[in-house]
Amino acid sequence: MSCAQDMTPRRCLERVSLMANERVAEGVGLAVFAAPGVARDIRSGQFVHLRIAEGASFILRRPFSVHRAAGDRIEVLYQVLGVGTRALSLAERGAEMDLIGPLGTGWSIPEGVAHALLVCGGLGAAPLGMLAEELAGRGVAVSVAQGAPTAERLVARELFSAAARRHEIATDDGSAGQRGFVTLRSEALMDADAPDVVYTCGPEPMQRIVAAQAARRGIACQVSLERLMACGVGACLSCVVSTVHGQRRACVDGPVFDAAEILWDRDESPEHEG
Amino acid sequence: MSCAQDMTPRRCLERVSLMANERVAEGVGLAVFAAPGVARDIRSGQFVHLRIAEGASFILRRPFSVHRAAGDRIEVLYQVLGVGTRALSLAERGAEMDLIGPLGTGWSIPEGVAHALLVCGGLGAAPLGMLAEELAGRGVAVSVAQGAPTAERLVARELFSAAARRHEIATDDGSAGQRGFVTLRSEALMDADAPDVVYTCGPEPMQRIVAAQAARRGIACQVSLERLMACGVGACLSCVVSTVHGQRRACVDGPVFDAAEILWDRDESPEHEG
Amino acid sequence: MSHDVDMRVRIGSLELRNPVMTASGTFGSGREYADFVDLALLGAVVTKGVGLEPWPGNPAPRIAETDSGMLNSIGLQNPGVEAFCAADLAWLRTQDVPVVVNVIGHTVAEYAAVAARLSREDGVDALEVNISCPNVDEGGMAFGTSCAAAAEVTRAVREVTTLPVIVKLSPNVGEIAPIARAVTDEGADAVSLINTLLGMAIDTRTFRTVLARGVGGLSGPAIKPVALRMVWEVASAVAVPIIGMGGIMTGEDAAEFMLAGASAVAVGTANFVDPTATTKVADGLRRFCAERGIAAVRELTGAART
Amino acid sequence: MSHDVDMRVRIGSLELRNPVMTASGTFGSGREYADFVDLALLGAVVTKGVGLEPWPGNPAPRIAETDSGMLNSIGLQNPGVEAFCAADLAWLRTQDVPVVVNVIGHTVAEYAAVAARLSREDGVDALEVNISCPNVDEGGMAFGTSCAAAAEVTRAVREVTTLPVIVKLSPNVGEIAPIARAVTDEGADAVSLINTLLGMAIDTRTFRTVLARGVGGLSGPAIKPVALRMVWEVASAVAVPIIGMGGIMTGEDAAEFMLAGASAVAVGTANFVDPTATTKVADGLRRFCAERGIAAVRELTGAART
Ligand SMILES: Cc1cc2nc3c(=O)[nH]c(=O)nc-3n(C[C@H](O)[C@H](O)[C@H](O)COP(=O)(O)OP(=O)(O)OC[C@H]3O[C@@H](n4cnc5c(N)ncnc54)[C@H](O)[C@@H]3O)c2cc1C
Ligand SMILES: Cc1cc2nc3c(=O)[nH]c(=O)nc-3n(C[C@H](O)[C@H](O)[C@H](O)COP(=O)(O)OP(=O)(O)OC[C@H]3O[C@@H](n4cnc5c(N)ncnc54)[C@H](O)[C@@H]3O)c2cc1C
Ligand SMILES: Cc1cc2nc3c(=O)[nH]c(=O)nc-3n(C[C@H](O)[C@H](O)[C@H](O)COP(=O)(O)O)c2cc1C
Ligand SMILES: Cc1cc2nc3c(=O)[nH]c(=O)nc-3n(C[C@H](O)[C@H](O)[C@H](O)COP(=O)(O)O)c2cc1C
Ligand code: FES
Ligand code: FES
Repeated sequence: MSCAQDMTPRRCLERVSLMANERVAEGVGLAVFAAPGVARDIRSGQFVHLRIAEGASFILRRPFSVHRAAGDRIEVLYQVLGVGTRALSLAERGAEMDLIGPLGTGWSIPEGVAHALLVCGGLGAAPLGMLAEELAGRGVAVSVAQGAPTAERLVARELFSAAARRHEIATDDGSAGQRGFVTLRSEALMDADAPDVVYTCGPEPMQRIVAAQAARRGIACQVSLERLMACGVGACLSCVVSTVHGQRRACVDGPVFDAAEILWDRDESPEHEG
Repeated sequence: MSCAQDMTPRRCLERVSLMANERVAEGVGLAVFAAPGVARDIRSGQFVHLRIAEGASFILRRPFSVHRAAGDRIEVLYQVLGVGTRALSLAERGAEMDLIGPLGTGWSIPEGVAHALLVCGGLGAAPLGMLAEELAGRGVAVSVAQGAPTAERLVARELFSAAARRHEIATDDGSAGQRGFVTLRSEALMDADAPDVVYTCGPEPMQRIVAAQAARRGIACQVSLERLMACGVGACLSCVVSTVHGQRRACVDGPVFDAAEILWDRDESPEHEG
Repeated sequence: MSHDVDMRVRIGSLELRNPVMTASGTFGSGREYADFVDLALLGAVVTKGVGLEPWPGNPAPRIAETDSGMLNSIGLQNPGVEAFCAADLAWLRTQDVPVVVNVIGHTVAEYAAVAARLSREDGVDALEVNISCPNVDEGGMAFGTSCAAAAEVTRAVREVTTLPVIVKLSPNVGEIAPIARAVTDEGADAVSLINTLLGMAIDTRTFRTVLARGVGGLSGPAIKPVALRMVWEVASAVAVPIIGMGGIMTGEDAAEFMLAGASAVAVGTANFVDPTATTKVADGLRRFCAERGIAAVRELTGAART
Repeated sequence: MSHDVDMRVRIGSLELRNPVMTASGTFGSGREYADFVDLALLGAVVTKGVGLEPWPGNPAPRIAETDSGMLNSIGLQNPGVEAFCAADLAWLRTQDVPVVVNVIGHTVAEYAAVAARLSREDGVDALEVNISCPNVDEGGMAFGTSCAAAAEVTRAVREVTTLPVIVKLSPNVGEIAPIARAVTDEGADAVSLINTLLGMAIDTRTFRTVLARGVGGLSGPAIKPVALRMVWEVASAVAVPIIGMGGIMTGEDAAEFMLAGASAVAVGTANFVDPTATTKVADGLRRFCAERGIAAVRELTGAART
């Protein structure tokens, strides 16, 4: 680990080993890494940049939010999409990898928040895990609106149920919770709970709707955006997000942004399906 | 397995699984594969073209002689040199790979052979294993001259000792057998035993000397040459050997050649160290 | 395959069963792979380069492995057109597959002579004029890197044959579109691209180039992005069909080339990785279409947008 | 390290502690990597491209992964030379490392203006004139693919600065040696190569190019063979030092480039793979020499033979 300890959280390159790796939902795995450096310093909403395989024909790292951190361990909740996440899903206990972290801005918890609403779609649940526990630990009332295509693809249900006072679910096919989009539940919860702040992560079109719902009610809203990333540390300018302040880098100026700053639809986010 | 059985040995692409893989000498491993198709058809001196890893940054197959074949299994004796053999050395029991085989000409055993001399240097022992057992099984008197840098790098000692009437060893440092080159032993054995045929495999300069020793005595000599190979099936012309008949392909016209046909020193063999 | 996909494509007057051909020099004359591949399942077999007289090729080592690719400097070793007709072509004629012969020459006159000779034979369905081999000093790439020379070779071949003429282009140029225009202006029925990129590797143990000749041609997945870009550029420059190649390993790769503008594709280095690569690519391409409800594979050609 | 290896190399009047530099655009201004790398261990930091005014760069997506490589179409996003001097350069001045600024322009006059402006600043040790970016429509590669334009830019920069001038060459040319000669004839003190190869990738789900701009620049191990070949060609064409780059991941890769003719090397894409790549390459190169009893790393330069 080439991580200096002379100042507050610096990013380090940390050799980590896989302690557990299991399927937790349809096409979703949970990887637990022994990563003492990052586990100590990470804040909710930050991410790590993981090198899944050496000697493979794919060379770039993959960014993953830290879902939870406890002791010297971090948990990563990942969806199996392409060559990298497939390789991760096949990695076995004891496998060694390395990662860079903690990276990015993380969620900010404004002073005096009494009630927070977390809105997640699909794997958007990943970066909201630590936040839910942290808010609950601070005595903030937490509501969660969670969406997924079907019940089998809901993740982190127990975590949210334990941390939240209200945990409402929407699925596209109605196999759990309300049938329909999670934005129906988020809107209802904004009206019901009048939260001080809304945190959201998920497909960008969903985040945009949630941001608009919050804006209409004058509620502060933070979004977490995904971009293709090469360096993860602010050097390569591959991960830009169009904002009212110009092009910002999702890896260092984000991934968490104040929703009011985002110029939606200027960029293509990686989930787009044309 | 896409191997047709309508005619005598066709080459097939066979999915194989690793049954055992262990270090047997310094820098040398022995891999045992369940490979029923190849195990059935292989003849001594032939080789297989192994795809060690999928998704790796190296893409070509690696050629390996079949050291022994028994039942549905084949044994490959390999020296750890570069990225491919390193990956092979890390593969665990149960790993799946695929190979093409049986490939190449194999050793030929002339009618009426009573006494054969096998001369091997280093991993040149690999393709001579099956041959030694086959000759012994046919009642041919077998002598083996075996060389290596040190005792720790001698391979297949037991196999040769069991199959051969005489098994003489030379090591560069004298840590086993005579100190010096194996070509001292091969010359002595040619004179002592007057073999009908000499089979040799090892570094090309050594094979050349052995071929000359045999030629001077009028003894038939077969050599097994290594070349860099892409296709392994005769299509790409990367593996050419300069012979009195022109350029021949080591993968289909060889790797075993009549020593008298070889134009030595026209080509660079892959072991060259400049 | 549940959906039925029309896999036929046309390259000039040549109708292919499916768009998957072999790349010259990587499949011998087809015979070498006959244990692994039912040739009747291929769009066409493209032979290795055939010259007027035998060519000896380059000294060994002739290949080197590189990350996601390989270098070769085979140097167009071949037995000459007479031996080719007597052996390889005679065998290929017995097979149920269109045959494209890759034509090489040291001079324009040699290209024409080989083309003329082949045009008199049965069982040759098209000629691929190779003006892009980076592995020989005279002949080969020199003809493919200038518009004038490329045009001259094409004209000379066109004059002596009525077979479809495919000209194989070199990627070792600043701009490939002008070369493509130059050869189609002279009557090329199609262009194929890319041949290999000039590259080299050095053995850090010996301080010598890995290839005896020094430089060689880079092929395999490493070059796919360059090949796709060139197919895309040529597709917007000429109207004739394009045969795309460079690093194709899967049906999806083939689809990428067709989307970029190719009407057919060729599989090269992948044969060395998997001797059944050609038919796997063809199957994969069919599946690609079937899964998307695409009725005819030719609909893919040029369908990509920025 | 048991043996002591003299790692110093000279690029014109510039003396470097060791031959390992950063490749422009892949290391920010060095600050972004300061958590991982002690900059004092590097030969030099080469900054991202700096223009006269701010450049917005290209729309996203700006990168795509390919086999053993990646495509980028960042498009030279930069805040302009004034902001660069005020922020990045001010910070870099406080660091114990030579600074090379990568200079870009839409016009010859802009290149000259940026060069002149930077020459008035403390803490700039050399200029790298980028005539080879494939990711912008005007400026960039257009200057690097014709001898006349390359010469003109070099001359204009040469006239306004006494700093060492390094010209960064494009691989997207038929022959690179003439371009190298053209810029050294105009007084370039060194050349650096290669910039990225033009490539593209297509998303087979969406039928759209992965990069918003369509094409982009290919970098990483995939292009190393092409880069080595071009360094080899340029080394036999010009007498000035060469800074070699393209896919360097390890000290051995760096040694390959030096053996092919480079006096120094730059590490680009590898930084993304491993943020400590630069120092690992420098350590590896030192070890490479030590293990072979090579007293000075500069002995490697041009030592390869066929
Ligand atoms: C800050 C951040 C946090 C993330 N957190 C999580 C998480 O906690 N759990 C999770 O499952 N996923 C997360 N993602 C998305 C995750 O990085 C991608 O799913 C993953 O990189 C896909 O890799 P692949 O090799 O399987 O896919 P491929 O499609 O084979 O990857 C090809 C290239 O595209 C990039 N890429 C592909 N999809 C995405 C994407 N959606 N976002 C960014 N890059 C992408 C890859 O990194 C790679 O460079 C996060 C992304 C970002 C930017
Ligand atoms: C017919 C034949 C039979 C062989 N039998 C054996 C055997 O039984 N046991 C054994 O240990 N080795 C054998 N070899 C050599 C073996 O193929 C190489 O050691 C192996 O390919 C090295 O791969 P690598 O990835 O570790 O080395 P790398 O140097 O990383 O390989 C790079 C490239 O060079 C090729 N290469 C490197 N060294 C050799 C070599 N000596 N011969 C041929 N190609 C080489 C590789 O195949 C690959 O294409 C045989 C070679 C041939 C041609
Ligand atoms: C070993 C080898 C030999 C080749 N020989 C020829 C040839 O004789 N004629 C030709 O036009 N192209 C030849 N090529 C180029 C291929 O046909 C093809 O254009 C190139 O390899 C790119 O495709 P790939 O990446 O799928 O291999 C050869 C390529 C290789 C690897
Ligand atoms: C993301 C990215 C941005 C780049 N930006 C620049 C640039 O601003 N100026 C420049 O001269 N080269 C730029 N390059 C090219 C690199 O400096 C280098 O020439 C090329 O990437 C090859 O080296 P590599 O394979 O080690 O990355 C960039 C490359 C990448 C990958
Ligand atoms: S990923 Fe490189 S700047 Fe964000
Ligand atoms: S390896 Fe291809 S012909 Fe021998």
